[in-house]
Amino acid sequence: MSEQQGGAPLLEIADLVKTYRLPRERLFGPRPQLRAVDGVSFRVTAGRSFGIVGESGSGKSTLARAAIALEWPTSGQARLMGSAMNLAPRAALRKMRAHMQMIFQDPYGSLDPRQTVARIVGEPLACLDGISRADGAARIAEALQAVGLSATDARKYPHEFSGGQRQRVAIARALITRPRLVVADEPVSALDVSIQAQVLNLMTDLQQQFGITYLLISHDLAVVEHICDEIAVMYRGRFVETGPSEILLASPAHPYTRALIDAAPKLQTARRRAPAPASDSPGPKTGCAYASRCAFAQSKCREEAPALRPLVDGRHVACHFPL
Amino acid sequence: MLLEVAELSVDLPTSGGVRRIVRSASFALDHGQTLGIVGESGSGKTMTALALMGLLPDGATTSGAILFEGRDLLKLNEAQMRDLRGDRVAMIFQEPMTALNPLHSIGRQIAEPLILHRGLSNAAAHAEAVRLLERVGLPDPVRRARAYPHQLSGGQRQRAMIAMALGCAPRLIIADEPTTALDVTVQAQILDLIADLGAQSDMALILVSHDLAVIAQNCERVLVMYGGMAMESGRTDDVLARPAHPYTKALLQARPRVGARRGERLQAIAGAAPSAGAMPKGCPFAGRCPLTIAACGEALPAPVMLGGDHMARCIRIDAAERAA
Amino acid sequence: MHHTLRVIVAASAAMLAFGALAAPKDSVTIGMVLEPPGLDPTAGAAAAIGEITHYNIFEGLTKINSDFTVTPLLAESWSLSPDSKTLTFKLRKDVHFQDGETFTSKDVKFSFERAAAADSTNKEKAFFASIEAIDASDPATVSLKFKQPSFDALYHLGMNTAVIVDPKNVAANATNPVGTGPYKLANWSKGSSITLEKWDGYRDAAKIAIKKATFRIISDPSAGVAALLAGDVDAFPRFQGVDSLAQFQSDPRFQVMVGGTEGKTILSINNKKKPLDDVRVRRAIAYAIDRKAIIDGAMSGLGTPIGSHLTPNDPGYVDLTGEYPHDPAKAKALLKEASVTTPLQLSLILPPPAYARKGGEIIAAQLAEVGIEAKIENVEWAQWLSGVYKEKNFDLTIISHVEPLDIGIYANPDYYFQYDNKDFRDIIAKLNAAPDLETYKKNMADAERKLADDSVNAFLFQLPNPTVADAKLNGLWKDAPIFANDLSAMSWK
Amino acid sequence: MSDDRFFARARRNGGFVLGAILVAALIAAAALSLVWTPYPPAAIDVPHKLLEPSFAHWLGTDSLGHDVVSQLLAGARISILVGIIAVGIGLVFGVALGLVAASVGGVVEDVIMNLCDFTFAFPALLLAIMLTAVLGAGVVNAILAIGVANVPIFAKVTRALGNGVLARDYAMAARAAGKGPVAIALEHVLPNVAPALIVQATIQFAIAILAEAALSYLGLGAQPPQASWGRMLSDAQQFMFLAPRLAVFPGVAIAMAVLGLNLLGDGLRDLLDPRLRARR
Amino acid sequence: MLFIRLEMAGASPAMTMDLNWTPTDEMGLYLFQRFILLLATLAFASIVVFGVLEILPGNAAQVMLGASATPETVAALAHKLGLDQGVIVRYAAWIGGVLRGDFGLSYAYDSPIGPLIAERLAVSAPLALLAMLITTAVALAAGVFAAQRRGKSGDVAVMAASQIGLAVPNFWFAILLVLVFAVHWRLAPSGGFPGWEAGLGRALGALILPALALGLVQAAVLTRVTRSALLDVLNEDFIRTARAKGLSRRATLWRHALPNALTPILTIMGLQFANLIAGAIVVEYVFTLPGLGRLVFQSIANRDLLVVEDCVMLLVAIVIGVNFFVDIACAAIDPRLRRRAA
Repeated sequence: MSEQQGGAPLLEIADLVKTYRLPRERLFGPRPQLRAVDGVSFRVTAGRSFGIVGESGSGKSTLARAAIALEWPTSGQARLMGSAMNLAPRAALRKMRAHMQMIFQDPYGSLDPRQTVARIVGEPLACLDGISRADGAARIAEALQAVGLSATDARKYPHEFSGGQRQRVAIARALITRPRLVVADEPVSALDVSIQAQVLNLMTDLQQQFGITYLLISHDLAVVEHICDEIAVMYRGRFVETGPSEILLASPAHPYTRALIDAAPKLQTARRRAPAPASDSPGPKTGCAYASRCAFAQSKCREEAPALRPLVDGRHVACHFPL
Repeated sequence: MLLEVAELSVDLPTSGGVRRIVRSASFALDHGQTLGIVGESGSGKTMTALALMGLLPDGATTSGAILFEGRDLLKLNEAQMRDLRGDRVAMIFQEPMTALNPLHSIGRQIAEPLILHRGLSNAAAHAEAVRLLERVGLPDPVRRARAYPHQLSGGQRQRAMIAMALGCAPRLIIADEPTTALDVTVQAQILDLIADLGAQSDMALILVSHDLAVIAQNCERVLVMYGGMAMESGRTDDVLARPAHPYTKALLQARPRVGARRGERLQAIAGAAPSAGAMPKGCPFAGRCPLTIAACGEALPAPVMLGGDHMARCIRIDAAERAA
Repeated sequence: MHHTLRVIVAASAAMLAFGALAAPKDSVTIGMVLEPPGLDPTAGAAAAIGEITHYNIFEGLTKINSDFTVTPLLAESWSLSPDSKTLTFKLRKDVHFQDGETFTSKDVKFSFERAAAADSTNKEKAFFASIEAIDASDPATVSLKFKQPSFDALYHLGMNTAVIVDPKNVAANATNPVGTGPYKLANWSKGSSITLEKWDGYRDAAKIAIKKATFRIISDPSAGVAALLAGDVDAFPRFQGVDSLAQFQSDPRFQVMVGGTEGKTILSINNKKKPLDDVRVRRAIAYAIDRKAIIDGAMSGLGTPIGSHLTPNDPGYVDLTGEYPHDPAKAKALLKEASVTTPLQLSLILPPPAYARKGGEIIAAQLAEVGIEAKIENVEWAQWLSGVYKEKNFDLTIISHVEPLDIGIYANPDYYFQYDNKDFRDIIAKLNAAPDLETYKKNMADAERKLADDSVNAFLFQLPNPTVADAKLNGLWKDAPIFANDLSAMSWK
Repeated sequence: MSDDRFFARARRNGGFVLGAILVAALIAAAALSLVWTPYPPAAIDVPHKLLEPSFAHWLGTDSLGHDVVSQLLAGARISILVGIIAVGIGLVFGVALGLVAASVGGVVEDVIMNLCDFTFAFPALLLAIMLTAVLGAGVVNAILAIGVANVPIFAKVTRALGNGVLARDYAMAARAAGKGPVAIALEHVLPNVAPALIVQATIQFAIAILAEAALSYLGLGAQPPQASWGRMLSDAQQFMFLAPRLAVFPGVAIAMAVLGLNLLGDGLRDLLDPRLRARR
Repeated sequence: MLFIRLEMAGASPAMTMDLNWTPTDEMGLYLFQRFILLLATLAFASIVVFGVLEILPGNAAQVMLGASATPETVAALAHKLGLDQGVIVRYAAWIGGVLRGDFGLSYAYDSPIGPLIAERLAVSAPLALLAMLITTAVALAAGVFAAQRRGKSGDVAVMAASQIGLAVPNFWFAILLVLVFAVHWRLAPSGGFPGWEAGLGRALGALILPALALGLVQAAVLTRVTRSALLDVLNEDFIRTARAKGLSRRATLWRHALPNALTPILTIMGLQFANLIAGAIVVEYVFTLPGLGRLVFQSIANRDLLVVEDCVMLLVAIVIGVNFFVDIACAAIDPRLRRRAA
């Protein structure tokens, strides 16, 4: 399926921090900072797709953009196949981009309405040197066919397609450089259920066909599990639990993972009540960020932040009292 | 019956001509009951909800009947509808950020229907607003009442919307995708809250959602809409257990499920939903449906009763059962 | 009986008059085009200063009248010494300044010496500098000894630059003028209007009919027309909307008078610039110009053509308008003779007045016919003064020289049109030294002819003085040898 | 958007059609005046001044005997010239500034935008009066003044919409593909901002015509013998009582030209991008 | 739009809400920051105004003394006026004087500029206020009327009228007004200003036509802004919420729609104020009103440098100040705007 890269993982994120400066709150006060990603490390090895789950504002999209060098980390590194992207010269980074592509959430916003499908799909190719016009056209046709569109669609404009077809175009664009890593940020959450299935099927087909490894960002556990071998659960800028999909979802160790699984609506009439009482207030400055929402929180949780530590079954969890 | 909708159709003028957005929808609901309306975008579910409130866009025309507490809402004039809205029928909208007036404090917005329908004084209405905020589980309600919408989180805003809807103790609450904009954990809490409050005061609830699972877990009865048409309806248990309509079936199978084998192919529905401008004469699902025959495209399928009040509009139910 | 009857008749007449005019009108509103920058005529050059203050607030020894005659004002009489160099004035004894000071010969001496002083900003400084000595030993007599015989001294002394000021108040005159005249400044609302009020301490206060006069500044001709029609303004001397005169003439509510001024409207030529230094080119320009078309087009037919730098009412005037008849063919021939390549590109700088702006357009069109392309450049007065007058950066310009008897400017080679001619300077020297009026007139005629012959400038027409006023207003000037509004002469019918 | 659909929709848009007709008339008048006018526009004919409309002079003559029709036709030329150059200046510099602001962001964006806001404090006409006072009156300086006043307007539009485009996922996708900021600005931002710029340019064109008329009316714009509608009005104002018609024709001409451009702009806005809402 | 960003700040990262906010803090911070920016803008404006006008051609001393003045007297006056000093010294002297309330001496009028400007302001300020009043009253009424009847004949009529208003130059409109009201019907004076001492009635009478000429033309723009702002708001979700509460269309309009539409309307009004001041220069010209705009024009003609500088600076300061207050007003109306201080 996929060629093995000796030693170095496909993608390695090392202690990545990304902060944003917020508006001043007091006249002469310092500008407060938001730590969107707060010291996250993980590796994606070729052939094992990695999923990140979390609620809005957890920092998962920032992390995804940092992973593909669309954001510069405040500290830490993102390494693709061993080379740090934030340290690479501009030209080198451009070459590296051929190995990684991205699929976006909104199929309406991710395609330039004033460009033909050929230009859209061919854009990553145009950024590479040494590809002839004829070659390019052939590659575009190939990519379109791979996602179930016809080569003649290349002349059309995005508005001539339905939402599902647009997402296919977006996927074709991501495929055209034959990347090894595709970062997909909520690729199906804007689609209707009936279309979601088409796109998910396409993504799994391509995974098998081209040996693509996904870094998938989603709030939907089922979607992540469908695609990914490994899952990380993110909360307030940090990973609270990581591990192989089956194990993690079957027996979550972190109370937050548990809450996520329980809260996801299921196709059955009887339903478990929502777990912890609601609290949207920000976590305490010290201790576990989830402590204020956690049903199992103890005094230690409010005093000391738990580190991500390994469990026996290959999982890691950041909890003093794992379930 | 609290509410009986019979053969409701809604026509909307667009730049491309008049479009039928809702086609002959019928359903009923009694005090304290919960009904889920599920459908994809463009299925007409939101327009059905707005028709009940009498808040369809300008120029929309309706036919059929909406009997609420014995009166046909479609025959009421604007003033009479106004008296009902916010008092007997209340609505919760999808996006609490935009559904709240950004310039008014939360308390003022919650107090508004109380002043309007209950004739409370400003002070009394504000006090009641604080009580309502407490009831929907917002901590520190006094300060929350003074806050502006942008100072609250999404979940808190939706709680405020619920407090607003509850104010006059309506008989019917229509919630249009109340949790779509929220995180899963918050979504569960909000749905619980709506369910609890409805049960406490014997309010009927219509929950509109694109997510069949949300409906399944919260509503006794379900109405599946597609292309403006009610494809299938009945008790949720019945519909989930024995989906009769090919569309309902496809919908149930298309979703990835937690715990399913990875990479397993999903039962995708081919093609895309028809646009309102290109709606076929017959069944809107014709063409995408694997069981399509020529007759499907010719006339609107009649409702078929399947025992109890389980109904499906399909001329190929037999074939569908065989296929399943 | 007879006597009684007369009294009754008079009384009834008075009553009738009262009945007709519930309140007899004793105020007047006069329109004017430019606002004065200050109110001291001895310090500023703007004609607008005199239009408001002259004869009204400030008075001089003599008075120039509308008919170009000179009569006594603060002087009762005067006499000229046999060598024509000393003028002796007997002064009125009943004259006071508005601050109560008595007017004496000392004030005359002070005023004239101040005007001649080194730091004087008086426009006529040169004239006052030509006074050798002033004898004010007798409070009621003053005698001026000139360096040379002066035939136009009485005229110069009647201008607003020669008004007698109160030595105590000279510094404040620009904003708070104090003079000997019948009116005091009541209010100046800058940019809008200036109001004068009758001064009850005036020596002839009883004869003054108008109690209050408001000068309203209306620079736009059409606004002036509107103001007159709407009755906002009672009189508009030096009215700019000449094209509208016919309309007022046919309206019985209005009186229209068209008189002359001392204004010599000319197309000034930069005599130093090539090829304008060639007299043939200047003559070609003179031939190219059709005065009648200009007067018709720019002045609605008002204005008397002139052929040199003098107006017909001036002493020594000679009609030279036939010198250069409109003859484009001859103009072309002259240009050819001067081997000027056509089209000849020249600048034509136009200051704001209508005679310049509209006249300029017409002249440009006429010059175009003989192969001279005049590029019009409209400028404000300030730009004209700095660019044309001071920097002499122009080819052609149009301007009306309103100072009386100022032909002497041509003797100054640095004057902006830069006419440098020894013969002419000799004529002017003779003119200035003329022992009697006849010689003066003869020399003047020589000077006029010399200018016309050299075609120094193209002389166009005497600036007209059109006045539009309420038909019931008496005492307005028809001709305007100087720009003044003599309020003391005005009254309502 | 395919062309046939554009024209089909354009034909149904009454305002657009009227606007297009008026603008076409304006252009036609200017073009016609280049090759033919009933009389030379600058020809002075004093004996025939202030004539009533007649067969010889369709709209009569003015106070110097200029033929009004000829002057109106030639005046269209100045209006178009001023509009094109002033809008051109605004477009070139404004769009460049706007693109830089949107693309670079941060302090650069703040500085550019604050400068633009700052320029708004100088009303266009005041700026023009100041500039023409410094550089002298004339069409060139009037154009310059109007053009300078246009720069911040285009800069703001470009930057606001450009930021919108840059926030879209397709701009992100272009970055992910390896496109540099300049390429993204030119390939993605500019084409997507273009419809709004076309609409804005039409409106600024109309405003430029109004500004030129006002400046020429004040004597700061076109100089004689150049025919200009604003100058015709200031001349005509002196003859309001004798020949009020002279004050009517140029005014109507200005109003029609501006109306045409505004209608065209509104129509284009509807046709090119219905999401763009009225900005005025 | 000065200082205000009409559109929301670019994609900002989702942030957690701090509930320890206090409204006064936010507003105070906002006020302070806007005020600092106001001062900086004014300082920059003064440099621009001084810089541009210092290179004006012409010589004030020559103008003041007239055509016949000798070069020596001109030089003497130039020295007296300080025109021979360095640019920076003169700028410092000018700005220092202005800060102390001393606007300097007018060359042309030979009198202090302060009272001169005050006199003109007594005409221009009421004119601007009156015009703004007309604009606001007409535009709000017409805009609300049209928005409520979107697409109906009333809306079409208002929009057509406003199109014409946009197309008509204000000075032409002014000329037509004079022609009709002053000359033909004699209902109002044709121009000029009798002064406030002539009585309120007469003074206002002289201002009414100019104010109409200015105000009505401006109203066309604001009407369209009002209508479109209102239509935007009427499409918002919270309007549906208000109707779902049982509020009538009218109550929804006044209580929910209009306050929300007010921010864009106010912002445009602030911008329009600059145009109003520019328009006033032209309209004052038509009506020969002794206003500030006319003073600028006259002073440029007179090369009365200092007056021009003072006037332009004052006009610009007024525009900047008005927009400052618009910003404050918008922030007072809309609590979200206070957050944007950064």
